[in-house]
Amino acid sequence: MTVKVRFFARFRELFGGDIITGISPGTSFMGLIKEIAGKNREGYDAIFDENGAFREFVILMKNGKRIDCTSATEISVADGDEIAVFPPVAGG
Amino acid sequence: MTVKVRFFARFRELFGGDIITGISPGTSFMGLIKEIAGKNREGYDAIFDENGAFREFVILMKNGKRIDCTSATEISVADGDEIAVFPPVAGG
Amino acid sequence: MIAIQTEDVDIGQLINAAKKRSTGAVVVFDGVVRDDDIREMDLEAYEEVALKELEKIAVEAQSIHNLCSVDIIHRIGRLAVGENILIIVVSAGHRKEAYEGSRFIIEAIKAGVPIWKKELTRDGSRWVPGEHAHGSGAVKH
Amino acid sequence: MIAIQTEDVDIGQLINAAKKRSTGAVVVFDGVVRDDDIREMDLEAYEEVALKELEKIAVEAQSIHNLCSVDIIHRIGRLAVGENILIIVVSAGHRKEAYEGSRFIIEAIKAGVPIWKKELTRDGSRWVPGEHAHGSGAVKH
Repeated sequence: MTVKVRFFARFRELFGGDIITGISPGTSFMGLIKEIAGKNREGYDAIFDENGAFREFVILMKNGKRIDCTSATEISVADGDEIAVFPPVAGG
Repeated sequence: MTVKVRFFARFRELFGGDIITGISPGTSFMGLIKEIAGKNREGYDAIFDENGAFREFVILMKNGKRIDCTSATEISVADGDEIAVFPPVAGG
Repeated sequence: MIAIQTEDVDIGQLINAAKKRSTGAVVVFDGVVRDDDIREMDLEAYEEVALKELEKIAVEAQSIHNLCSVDIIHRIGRLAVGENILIIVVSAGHRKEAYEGSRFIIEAIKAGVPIWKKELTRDGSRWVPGEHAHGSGAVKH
Repeated sequence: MIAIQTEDVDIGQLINAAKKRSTGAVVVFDGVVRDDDIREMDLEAYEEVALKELEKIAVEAQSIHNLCSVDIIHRIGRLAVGENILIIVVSAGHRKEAYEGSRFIIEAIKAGVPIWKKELTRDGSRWVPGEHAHGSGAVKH
């Protein structure tokens, strides 16, 4: 089972863009991001606060749809999912 | 003493554009327009109502500045003045 | 550029010229002859006065809305459906100023600049009524 | 035309193509790289998602504001001061719809489309903070 995790903007600079990773069944959205972010202290701190919760400004998507940060522990990821993590948008 | 009276849009069609006319000293704005308009029944009716007052929508200018219709009897015209009479504007 | 003229203008060129170092937003308004069952439109202006009023409106808009630049070109004469009637190009540091400045200008033109339009239909013609259908007895300007 | 691309576009051509028989007003918004003491700007998008969101915004704007046509071109990559970042061209029967439709689109883009800008200054770089600096915990979309 593999998923693609995409980081953008400042997070891309910290994590290096797209990461394709194997996951075990039942892995939560939150669990997946923590596992990846845990390998990079600066990146982890950019995304999570001191209590291990997503920082308020972090935006999450699963297959192009926004996911509420507060439900990230309940939502699990499945084979082939595309997960995106990014800071506030600034287009226009 | 001569003044130039300019009609625009529908009024131009009725009166034929610019009219240069001699006036006697002390002629009022209202008097001047009535004199010119009096020669053209349809034109007169387009500008004046049944009581001989300017129709509400008529716009008057003297030398490029708007004149309040209600003061047209008090304002006199002087040699070289440019008077304009036109319907509501519709530019843009 | 503030002008009343029969010729069309190159909007792309106006946009390029409107960009200053401090420009973050350019807004263009292009008023077009709409096919309200008409063949053509005939535009007439009290030119000297209309030009002065456009210049006054441009200065006001620039100062009120903090614009980097203002262009207003109002065409007169015979125009076909789809042709440009009025082109307003404004630039500003930020989008809010640019949109509001542009809107300020078009509303001021509609309200008070002595220009008239006649629609030429299949069987005749009709003068376009102004949006502010009151004469000097009612208008504050 | 709805696109996210590195190339610039010809705004004059877009305006001409935006004119339909029922068009009375075209409004163009052109977002430009402003010289906030920067050399250049680097733009990045979550392209597939951003494109879909631009398409959704265009459809919404068209229906809410009764537009004849909508074009949105958002550029990405490296842009110099004065270059076009975002071009929105809308046409409508009347000016109110055109202005409001245009404004609706830019505000929706600023609020939710996954695109980011990095300003390259003389001594480094900085990410432009979004105007809506909240993540999914706070945003309704």
